[in-house]
Amino acid sequence: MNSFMLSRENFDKIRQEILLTWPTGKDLSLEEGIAYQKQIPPEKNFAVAMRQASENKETLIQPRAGVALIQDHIKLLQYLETEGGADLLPTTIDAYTRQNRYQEAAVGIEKSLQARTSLLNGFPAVNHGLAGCRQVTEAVKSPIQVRHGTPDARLLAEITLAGGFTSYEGGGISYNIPYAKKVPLQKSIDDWKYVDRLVGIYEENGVRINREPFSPLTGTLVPPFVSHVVAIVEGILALRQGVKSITLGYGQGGNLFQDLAALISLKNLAREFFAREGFDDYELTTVFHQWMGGFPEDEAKAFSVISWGASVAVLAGADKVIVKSPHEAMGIPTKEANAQGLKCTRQAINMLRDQVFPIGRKHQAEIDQIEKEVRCIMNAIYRLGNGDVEAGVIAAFAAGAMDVPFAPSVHNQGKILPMRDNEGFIRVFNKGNLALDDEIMDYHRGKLEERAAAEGRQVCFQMVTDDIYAISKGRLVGRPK
Amino acid sequence: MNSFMLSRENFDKIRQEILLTWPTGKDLSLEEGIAYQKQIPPEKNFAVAMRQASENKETLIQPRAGVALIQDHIKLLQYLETEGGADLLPTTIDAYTRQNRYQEAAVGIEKSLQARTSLLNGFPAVNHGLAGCRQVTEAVKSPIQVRHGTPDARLLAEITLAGGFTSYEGGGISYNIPYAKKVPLQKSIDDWKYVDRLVGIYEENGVRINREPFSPLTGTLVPPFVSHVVAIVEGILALRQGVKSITLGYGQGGNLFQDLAALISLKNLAREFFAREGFDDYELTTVFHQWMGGFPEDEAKAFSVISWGASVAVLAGADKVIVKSPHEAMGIPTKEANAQGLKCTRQAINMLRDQVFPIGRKHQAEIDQIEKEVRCIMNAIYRLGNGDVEAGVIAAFAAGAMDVPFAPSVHNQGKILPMRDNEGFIRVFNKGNLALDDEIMDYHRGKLEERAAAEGRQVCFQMVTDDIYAISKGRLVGRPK
Amino acid sequence: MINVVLGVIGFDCHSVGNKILEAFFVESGFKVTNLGVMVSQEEFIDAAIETDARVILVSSLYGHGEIDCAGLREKCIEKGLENILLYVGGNLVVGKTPPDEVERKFLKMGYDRVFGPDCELEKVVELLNGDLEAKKDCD
Amino acid sequence: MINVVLGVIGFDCHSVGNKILEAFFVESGFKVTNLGVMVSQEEFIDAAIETDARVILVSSLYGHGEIDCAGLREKCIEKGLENILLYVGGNLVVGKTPPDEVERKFLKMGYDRVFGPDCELEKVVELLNGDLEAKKDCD
Ligand code: B12
Ligand code: B12
Repeated sequence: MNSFMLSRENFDKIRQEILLTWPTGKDLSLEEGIAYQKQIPPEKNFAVAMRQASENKETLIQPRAGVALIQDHIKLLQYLETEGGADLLPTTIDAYTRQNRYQEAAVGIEKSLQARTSLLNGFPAVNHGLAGCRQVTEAVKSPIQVRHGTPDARLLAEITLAGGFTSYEGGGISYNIPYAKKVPLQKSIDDWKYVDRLVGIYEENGVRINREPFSPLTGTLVPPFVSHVVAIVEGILALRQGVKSITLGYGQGGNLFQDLAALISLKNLAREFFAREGFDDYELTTVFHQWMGGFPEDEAKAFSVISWGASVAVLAGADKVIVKSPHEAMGIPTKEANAQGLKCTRQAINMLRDQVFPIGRKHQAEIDQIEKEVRCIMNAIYRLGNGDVEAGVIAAFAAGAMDVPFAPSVHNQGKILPMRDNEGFIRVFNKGNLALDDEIMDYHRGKLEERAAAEGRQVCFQMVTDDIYAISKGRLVGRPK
Repeated sequence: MNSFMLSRENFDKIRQEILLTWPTGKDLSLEEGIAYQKQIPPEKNFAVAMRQASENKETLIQPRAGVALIQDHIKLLQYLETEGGADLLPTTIDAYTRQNRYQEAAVGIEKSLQARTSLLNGFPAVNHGLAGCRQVTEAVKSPIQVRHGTPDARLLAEITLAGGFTSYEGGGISYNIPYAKKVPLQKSIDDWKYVDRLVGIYEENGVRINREPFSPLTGTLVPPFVSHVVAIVEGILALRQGVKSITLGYGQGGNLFQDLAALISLKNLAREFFAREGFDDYELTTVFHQWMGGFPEDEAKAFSVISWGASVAVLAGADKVIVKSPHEAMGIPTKEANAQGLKCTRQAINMLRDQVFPIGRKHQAEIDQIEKEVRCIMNAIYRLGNGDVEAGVIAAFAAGAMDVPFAPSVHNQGKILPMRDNEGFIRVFNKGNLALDDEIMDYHRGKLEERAAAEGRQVCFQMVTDDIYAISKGRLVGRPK
Repeated sequence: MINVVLGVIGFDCHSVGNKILEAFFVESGFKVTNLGVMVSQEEFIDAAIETDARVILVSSLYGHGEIDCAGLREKCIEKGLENILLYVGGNLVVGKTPPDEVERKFLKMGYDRVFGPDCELEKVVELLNGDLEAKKDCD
Repeated sequence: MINVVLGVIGFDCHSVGNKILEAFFVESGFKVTNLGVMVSQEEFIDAAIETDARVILVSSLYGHGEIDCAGLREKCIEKGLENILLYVGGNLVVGKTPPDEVERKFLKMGYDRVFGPDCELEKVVELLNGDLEAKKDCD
């Protein structure tokens, strides 16, 4: 037990309140949940699957999927498992539940029953409660994870972990800044302490639950160092609460070499900072997200983006890849479209899994660059927090020393403006108040000037807009017409 | 005029005979053909397009397509141009015409009219004659090429070049060994001398026609050095007849690094041997073929193969890529499926075009390896031909010093057995009588032993079979189940 | 200058398109009140009244548009905004759906114009200027 | 040992599958006469007569199967091969076509079994052994 760990007393106090926020929480027993988890076979445990993938140098594939009604959700997951060949399953939670609007979710369930199709963009796990969750987790053969975007995910965690899910996505920063508007960072970090502690309690009772911070953030031109800082900080916060199985991620940027460098540096950096915090007893794995920004509408083009993401994931040696579908630009995919994304991904992975990417000098330089940037921000965080990463990260967001592009939260300054350089690497155009030193900014600026020269225009805001649309309009760098 | 050039006298003599082999040849005038070509605008000239692509470091995209009837063929090409966004157009010739079976082609046209759909696997250009070809070439905006597989392509060349096509695929080796059973190599090489000379005559009259040897050969586990040797020899044979615009190609092998090395070495090697033959006045460009072996049937998986091929093409800096469709495993694609292949390819190219692949030491070693192998075979060819590449290549095929895997021709020994190594590089398992020295074979053998060890089985013939099926079954290396 | 109110309705957090829309409408000469993401129907209406806006631009990306957008027209009328234009755009329903089907649904709810995620913003502004002109004549 | 004749019909040059089929049928215990690619109907029949084959395995990959394969059954009967089994497989028609449609076409032409490019060779041999057994009973 470290000094940051939420005490059992405080935990229990919060727990009592939390369980009362919706009727399905009322009778939950932690002991019964642990007992239930204990009889789940290891081949259905997410943490085991991730560890094995890492040991065997495999890249597992996982879709996103969730619909309003239990039976439909089960059919969907079974289809993705058998027809789609998914290694790992999700349960994506609807957006009302993510905002703790269980009443609205109830309306969504009702309307979905009437419409005979899902009017919710995910599975309202809290409304369906423990029994509903267990129906789902028992109906599938693969490890299954809760994927959401919930600033206050305490009740959801209580219900879904007792319900048999063995992995839980999110974190106090990554499920706030991109997903909320007004939730203070301290509030979401505190609420996620509870979630991590819950996982820690399961761990201490012999049940390993996998935790995965959500790295892609806004999915839009996020420079690797930005998402790496969030991943590392959330990793530390989780470790402090006794979490042992951590999957850190990275959302595809688009340039092969930057993406490789990002995934390689992520593991190095995490180990470095976890050690600095005194942690050495954990399982660290990685996840790569196929392109998280705007997709092309044309399905043939979407397949190309999917396949390219899969290729980079496996060349970079990610332990898992989150898969998009050819419907991405248009709407939540049908089960068929979702399975197509999985098949396309599987083919790419299998064609590339045996190919070893030799890391040359130029690649190493890009790895070094990302590491330098992350250390620069992390040092500012430690400085602002007087040595404590939690206080530091909150202060850093407030000061803009840490900043996520295009995020909706008012607690994020949003002054950083990212932009692609001439080869498509994501660089920083406007650093706002980001704690990046001059040497780093000179490097970025130099790279952006190369692009400006090639395009015969000044480095300008229009380039950012062009870059946002680029992939969906069929390019990487948003060149002028 | 070099000593290998077919004399005008001989050319004319052959021409007279050839034009009489089918009624549509009878009234052809070379002068009128040249005059017709001269009024084709440069933006429709294939040689110009290839040169510009190379200068601008672009990768152009071209589908395969051909149906029995003129109007349908035009509609197909226009669709691929507008909807598919093809940069370059093809006219794929049907298999009866390829074997000079114009009578059978006529039956195919007849039956296609009755069936209201194409029963031929291509456009029977000889039967449709000069007027038919001009209808086609005039109906499109892009440069257009004849793509076929014809050992004796003399009449086809006369008709299609006068008909306004500005590029002609094939060669005396590449359109014999993989496409015929009993045609002697000397015969097809002589017949292609005529074709190249015809192109040379157009050239001397101010009309540049692009020539493209067919490099993928059997499309099945062809090691780079094998197709490179054919490409280089056919390049020399074409240059000898006055051809100036040459596009050499390579069919995707599947391992990114071998494919990169192959495309890079191809240009170096061609320049080296062209210089050795005394040629320096030519335009050399490259074409990359997306995976030419058995495709997966599932369309989502096929998209993955297509996208991966496109990615490698652009990373390798090919000037053009030949595009497959999601229907590949099943049948000649509909125009929609063909356009989907193009769109998927375009997306990949545009996402990757700005990304510069740094060639590190390990990549260079693979380039060197291919160069060593090609020089080894080329030296044997020169030796066997007493210094002449034409006599040498015929002798080399006869002796098996040069050998194409899985080819149908009885004039090819077919003793070479290729196989993938542990990283998916195509190596030589059984060299038959191939003129590869021991050092090279030791290298290959060593690489194959690595795979055998990894799979816990001996290097064996079953691996070859497994590798043939691999991509279509969703992998690169055919591992045991 | 014409006042427009902009925002992403419901519990939708998609902020990227919202930022681009703001930039685009400002550049096109409108006075934009951008409420950002997660905007309730009431907030839209209050802002429209406060700024005397001629149009409300509603975004919904996350799929709950059908639920979140219903009733806005009625509430506008209730609050005396009889003449206000209601534009809605984004990924309005759950799942890939033919655009005309989506359009029908939202026209029926009382929206004046309905846009998919692929809409060209230049065209939107053109339509808006036309609609504003037409409204003027009605006034 | 049972004799089979194997080849790729018409002007079709696809030789890879042919080599694999030869290896597979040899391994499965048949005596295979492989005529290779570009085989005419007459060559198939002559070889079948010469080797006293019980089955002809016809491949067509290149799309002209419909034209090339028509009439083989009639010619077999003409030449006294009344009892021979005719198997055909590959990409039999031009264009992606539902397998049952292709099957119907070729059954009508007189082929006993029709296979797509995805057929499992183990299954083919199983079916063949069954068919040969059944034929024996008829003899
Ligand atoms: C990036 C992204 C995210 C990021 C958002 C980060 C952020 N804070 O902005 C993250 C990862 C956080 C995210 C989360 C979720 N997302 Co999301 N996301 C996307 C994605 C990939 C791109 C969106 C984007 O930024 N596009 C670029 C901008 C410029 O385009 P745009 O948003 O479409 O806006 C333009 C047009 O739509 C139009 N427009 C928009 N509004 C209006 C209004 C008017 C009046 C007019 C004229 C025009 C107009 O103009 C805009 C500018 O050009 C889309 C899919 C896609 N498009 O490829 C999915 C997508 C929108 N997301 C989706 C979903 C469901 C979610 C989640 C609910 C999770 C889930 N179940 O999968 C959560 C949302 C939770 C919540 N509370 O809202 C679905 C919506 C499904 C549907 N409608 O059927 C989509 C379509 C993906 C999919 N196919 O499943 N997402
Ligand atoms: C490699 C290839 C080539 C190579 C062939 C090299 C060679 N000499 O073998 C090259 C490039 C030369 C080539 C040329 C052409 N090809 Co090609 N080719 C292919 C490709 C990509 C793979 C074929 C292959 O080797 N597969 C691997 C082997 C192991 O599988 P297989 O051939 O299918 O054989 C197996 C099964 O079919 C089955 N089987 C086959 N016969 C039989 C018989 C029986 C009785 C049984 C039980 C089973 C059986 O068992 C075999 C072993 O598993 C296919 C598409 C694909 N499958 O992905 C196109 C394909 C066969 N080709 C096609 C065409 C049209 C051509 C061309 C006419 C050019 C053109 N218009 O595009 C020319 C042919 C010219 C000629 N005269 O024949 C089309 C046929 C279209 C159709 N039927 O509608 C295909 C399907 C591609 C396409 N979708 O357009 N081709």
